[in-house]
Amino acid sequence: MPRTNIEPQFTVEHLSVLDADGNLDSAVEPPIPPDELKRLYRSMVLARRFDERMLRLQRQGRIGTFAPIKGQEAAQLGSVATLRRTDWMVPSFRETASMLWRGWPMEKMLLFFAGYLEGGQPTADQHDLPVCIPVSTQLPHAVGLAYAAQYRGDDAVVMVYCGDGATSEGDFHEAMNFAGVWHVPVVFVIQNNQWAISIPLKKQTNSRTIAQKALAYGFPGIQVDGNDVLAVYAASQEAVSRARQGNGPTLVECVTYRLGVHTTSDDPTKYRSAEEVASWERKDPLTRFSAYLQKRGLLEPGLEEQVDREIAAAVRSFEATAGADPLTMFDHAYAERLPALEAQRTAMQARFEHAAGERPAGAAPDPPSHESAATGGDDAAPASPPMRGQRRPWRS
Amino acid sequence: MPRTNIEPQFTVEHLSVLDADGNLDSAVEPPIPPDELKRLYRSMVLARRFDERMLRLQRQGRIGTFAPIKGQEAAQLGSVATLRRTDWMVPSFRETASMLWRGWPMEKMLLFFAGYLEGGQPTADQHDLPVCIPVSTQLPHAVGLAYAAQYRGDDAVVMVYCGDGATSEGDFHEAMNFAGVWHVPVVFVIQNNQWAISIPLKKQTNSRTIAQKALAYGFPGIQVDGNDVLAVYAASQEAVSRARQGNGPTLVECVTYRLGVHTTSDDPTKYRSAEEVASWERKDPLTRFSAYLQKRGLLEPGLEEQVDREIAAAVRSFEATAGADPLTMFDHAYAERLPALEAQRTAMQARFEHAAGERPAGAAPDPPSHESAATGGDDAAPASPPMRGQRRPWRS
Amino acid sequence: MAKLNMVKALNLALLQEMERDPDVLIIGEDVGVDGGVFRVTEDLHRKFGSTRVVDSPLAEAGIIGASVGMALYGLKPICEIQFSGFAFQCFHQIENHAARYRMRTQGRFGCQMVVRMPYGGGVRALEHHSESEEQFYAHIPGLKMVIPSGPRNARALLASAIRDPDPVIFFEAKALYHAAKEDVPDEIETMEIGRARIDRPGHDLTVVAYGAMVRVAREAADRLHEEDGVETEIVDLLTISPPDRETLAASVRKTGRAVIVHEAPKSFGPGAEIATSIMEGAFLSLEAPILRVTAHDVPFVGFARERANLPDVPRLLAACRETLKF
Amino acid sequence: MAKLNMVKALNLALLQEMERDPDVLIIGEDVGVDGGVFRVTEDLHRKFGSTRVVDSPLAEAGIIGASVGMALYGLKPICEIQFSGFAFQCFHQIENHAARYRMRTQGRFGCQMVVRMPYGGGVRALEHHSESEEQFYAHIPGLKMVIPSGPRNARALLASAIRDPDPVIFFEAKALYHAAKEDVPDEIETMEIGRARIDRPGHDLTVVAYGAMVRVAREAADRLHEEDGVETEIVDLLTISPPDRETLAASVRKTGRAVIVHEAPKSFGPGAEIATSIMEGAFLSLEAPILRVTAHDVPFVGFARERANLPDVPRLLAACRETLKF
Ligand SMILES: Cc1ncc(C[n+]2csc(CCOP(=O)(O)OP(=O)(O)O)c2C)c(N)n1
Ligand SMILES: Cc1ncc(C[n+]2csc(CCOP(=O)(O)OP(=O)(O)O)c2C)c(N)n1
Ligand SMILES: [Mg+2]
Ligand SMILES: [Mg+2]
Repeated sequence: MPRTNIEPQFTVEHLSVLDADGNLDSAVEPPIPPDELKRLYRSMVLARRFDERMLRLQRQGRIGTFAPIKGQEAAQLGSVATLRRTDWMVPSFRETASMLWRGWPMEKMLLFFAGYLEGGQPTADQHDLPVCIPVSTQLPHAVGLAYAAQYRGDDAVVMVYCGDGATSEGDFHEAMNFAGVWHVPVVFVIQNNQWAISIPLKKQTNSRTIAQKALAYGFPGIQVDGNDVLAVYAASQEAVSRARQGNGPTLVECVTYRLGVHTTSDDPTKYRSAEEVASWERKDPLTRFSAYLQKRGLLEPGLEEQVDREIAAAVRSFEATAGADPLTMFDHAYAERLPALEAQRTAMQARFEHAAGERPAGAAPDPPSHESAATGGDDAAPASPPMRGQRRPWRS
Repeated sequence: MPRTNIEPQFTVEHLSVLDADGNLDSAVEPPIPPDELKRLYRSMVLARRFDERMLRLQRQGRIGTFAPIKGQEAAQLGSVATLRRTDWMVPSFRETASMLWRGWPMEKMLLFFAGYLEGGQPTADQHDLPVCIPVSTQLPHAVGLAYAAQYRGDDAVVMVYCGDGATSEGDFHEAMNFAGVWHVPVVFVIQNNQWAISIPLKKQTNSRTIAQKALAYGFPGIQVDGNDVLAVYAASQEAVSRARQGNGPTLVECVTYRLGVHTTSDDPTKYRSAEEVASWERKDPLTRFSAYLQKRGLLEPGLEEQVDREIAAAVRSFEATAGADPLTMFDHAYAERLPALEAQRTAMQARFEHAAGERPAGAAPDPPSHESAATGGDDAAPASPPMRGQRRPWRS
Repeated sequence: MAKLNMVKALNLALLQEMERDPDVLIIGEDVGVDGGVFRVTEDLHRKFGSTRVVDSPLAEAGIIGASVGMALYGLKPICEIQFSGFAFQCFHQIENHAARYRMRTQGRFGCQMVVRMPYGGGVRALEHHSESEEQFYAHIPGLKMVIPSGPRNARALLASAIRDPDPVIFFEAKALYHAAKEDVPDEIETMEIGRARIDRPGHDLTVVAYGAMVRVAREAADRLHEEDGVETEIVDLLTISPPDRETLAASVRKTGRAVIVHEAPKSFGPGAEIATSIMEGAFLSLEAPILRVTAHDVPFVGFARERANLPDVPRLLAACRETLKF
Repeated sequence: MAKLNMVKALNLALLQEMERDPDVLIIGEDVGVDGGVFRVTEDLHRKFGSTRVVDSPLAEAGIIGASVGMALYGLKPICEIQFSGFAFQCFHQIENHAARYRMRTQGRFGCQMVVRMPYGGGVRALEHHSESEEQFYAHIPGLKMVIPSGPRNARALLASAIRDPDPVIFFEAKALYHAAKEDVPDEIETMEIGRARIDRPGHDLTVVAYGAMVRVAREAADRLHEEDGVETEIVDLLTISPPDRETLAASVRKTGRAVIVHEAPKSFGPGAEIATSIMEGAFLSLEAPILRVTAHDVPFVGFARERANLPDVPRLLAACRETLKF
């Protein structure tokens, strides 16, 4: 048999549970307790409303650029909800919903997008990496975390997110391949939202699905309706338990859509049609899930108002945050402050003091973040010994 | 149907034509004219003998490190032979056989491995890139060449080589993905020789074949018996004509074996068994092909002696090459010699002249490549104006 | 002649060079329909179609690697890397290949290509969107490295970079994209790569700057003139590599004092080469140590602290005065 | 106490640190059964097994990226990049992440990891196998950069690097691997990162060197002593970043003259920072311009021309004499 097909053939599955009206295929309905269903829906609403609020804050100049998630709530929450607290969650830059689920406080996230490094600091017991901006670079970190968990004998699973565009980067490939070879407990959740800024999927890759990319690495890939929170949950749960049982990685492709702007600097009308957006608005994950919950009598009244109050409180506490103290920029470059940084810090401090001293008595000093002070020269140059040559002092 | 297989299923084919004894499956025998068959075999013998000769030259210190090809002659020649002269060939660092076929003179290749940049200079009409050492980095170049050919309306095809280990690099992935999206005329020939230095294929990737990696990019991949020159030829021909007809890229996985050292700095006994090597020696591509030619009455007597004479002549002409003139190092850093390089060149030249002048009269000057001269200081500093300050000259 | 900001001026250079030479093409993420995230390639897609203005997959090494291949074939790709902070993804293709192909093939092949990228601070950006990485390219033999300081020289230098037979890394200061407009002539203009400009002549002190820092230098020079009666000579480098050592040395041979200002961190930064080059070329004229006013030696500080990290007029002024007092 | 070459000395440091701390592990291409292409990890695989001495797939960004993840978890990976010429493949993981994670998370996470790589010339190697890229790492805040000059300090510095809570780039001069042997104590030895060594005291002239160039400096110093009666002080940097500015300045405050020697190309190279730092710290003591003896500003020249490109004793001697005559 000189020309033969290599067996077994490779297959990729597609999974969906809810149809667009919230009707259920009960054969694949994941067994989720009602309270968990309610919590999921609540989180979807919170994520949606918080996202909308952030957009307004950005438009008002109160925070900087960020990447809205509208439309991707099911993909994020259906997946992250299958993790334990002791598992690891590794986001890219568009996982507001997943981050909220994992316990990132909204104030912190606002701080982050307002340019404060404080907003990217996980708490000591939090097994989450912060927002990662260079596309795909977080994927090998997840593989390393999973390797380390296995190395230590911990039964933690790592879930890592990226987008459809991210699958084109070399780091995606290297991470997937390492995961396959090392057989580590990691779940790759790809939110295929059809666009990478202005690049549609068909210009991103010639493969029909993202899921089939897993075939190149010898582990399973599955495609799910990413606007169907139950399907995402079912596929993620399967992947997480596969990982936990020592059966290696999985790629979960969530087919979804970014309903809003790529980031607040983006104008999507330049590259896609209103009809396309409208067709996906009809598949809104919140609408579908709420229709399902409605049928099951699990919808809570007043949910929107509740979460809005929470959001309002977070925004208030964010806005009450003191200005950033520039001097702390020297604190975490290294575990210890190096002598050169100590010198640069001292010089900065002197500038502030000098600036404060120059002000007319009684005037309040600017907050350090608005310093416009001048003081003598720069830092780090060790003091020179007394002059040896002869030099003409300036304008002597 | 909530849980469905995505159709069509993905398949990967395996192709072989000759068995280990040179018997033929005539259903897939590519239609190669007898003269071409003879030329192929002659090239295989030449490549084998030249490789062996290089190994001896290296052991004698007459050339530096290189990567022998023994065992991979069929994979290289079966593929490269399907190109036209006007097509492009992009090697990695182990394509001696392909390079010889494309007309690289043996002297030049020896010069290259003796540390002379002159050995890496293709002629003006040669559509070949030189040896590329950083693994996989040549793959996107091939895609760019193919794009350019298409852009210009030329019907050239690009064939690019890499190894099994190379498939792990990010650049492999990015090149394959670009090729798929751009649908350019490029053929990726992967010589899966089972090892990347000491790393066996199963530690390199968890995928069963390299061929299936093409599924991730939406174009065909095929696996062939890489020690079967006719199978490699058949698969490559199919891929090259697909490319030429505008039907996009193909990945051809040649399953082969590196019978010798990784490079002349390597000791393969550290990581693989003599039995493994012996089992592959029984599949030697030359033996199989010569058995087939024997049956067809196409073996030429005295071939070894012929090619050995050619090789000997090339080695003589290599050894007659004049020493490297260091001053030429400034000539091709940029299209024009920048002022700073002109200054560095002048300083070097002054050092040589100074060194020559310092020798006792009558003594022959060292060749420039063995210079050990000293002359005043360094280069590039624009002349200072007359002293203004007062300074103590050294030891005044 | 039209009044253009830097975005429009760069766009004009691209348009005219593409009209002039069919081998020139553009490749990058979102350079097509979207016109680039900063709109520098706006409308070119409409004019030249998607084979000449190529929206690539999201992969920087692929962009540069494929462009190297195109250049080897004889095309003249202009690559856009969306932000300089993402160019380390393709740094190996730049260093291993774009910079070396001419040398490796002893002149048989060269990489006539431009790699454009926005760099620098001042736009309230997230991590990797405000850093200044010029030093990394300046140290690679085989490359040239250009940073314009205003619309007109940006346009002329970009045209020259596109025509340069060697690979040119072309940094565009984000803070200048929409800053001042300048008169930019309609007809094509080029400008020699490798030449610094005397942005303002003076005899008391030399300030070396480039990119967005030229504005800071100008403001400091104004204040030194007004408040201290000091005449500052501003050298606007324009080309980082190869640096115009003659102009630097000549200025300091005249003034005897120099301050260098850049957004990159100080240690092992571009200021070190500039300072050393000045010392080599004007040693006996130096009346004071050359000072560097730069970002601090710390990673990204967040834009809430950016002003305190990047050089500003007060800090530059203070350094100038310290130098003058020495 | 045993007489070891640098390969064996490094191997000893790895062995002892791995015995000491179960969180230390090794990852790289061919570091396992093969023991590394230079045999620095020889036998460790046998002692610690393949989960602690990890043969990775051929992918540098994967190696560094996965190691970052391991470090975030609390392990202490030691990565081997087979040659420094292949580290640009993972440069983004180093610059984007290893160097920044502590800052980004304000101390919550750090990357305690070492990235070892052989660098430099002198071994008749093909392209990408003999270059010197220290400058690229030295300019990245958040990293430390170490280059030992002999077996004993290599061993001690590697142990310190492994224990350092911050990421350390550790360059090993290939030319020194099998050069001189030294007495290396059996018990664990560490050495402070950030401190230069006075390799040889002198008062007429300072030569700053590191890695394989220290040998060149010593030979030149011997000849200056014998032939010119000049006493050269050799500063062996050992840590490139953060540089030991105090030791550099103190030496030149004494000698008044300095020559820097390194294998990296000159322009925007490490010598520029060293020179500038000396100028900042010893301006008024400087009797002559600081000279740099380096590779030329050209890409890889081929090993047939390597000797002419890299600094050697005659060239260093000439520069020293020029400085002394100034
Ligand atoms: C390495 C890198 N290159 C470019 C960018 C700029 N950029 C930010 S998001 C983005 C598109 C990402 O697309 P996708 O992966 O589909 O994620 P999505 O934005 O759709 O969530 C690009 C190009 C980046 N952040 N990192
Ligand atoms: C980017 C890069 N990393 C590492 C190396 C060192 N190296 C040279 S060849 C090789 C193994 C290559 O394996 P494979 O791709 O299977 O090709 P083969 O050597 O078997 O022909 C390695 C690791 C390199 N040349 N380039
Ligand atoms: Mg997307
Ligand atoms: Mg191989």
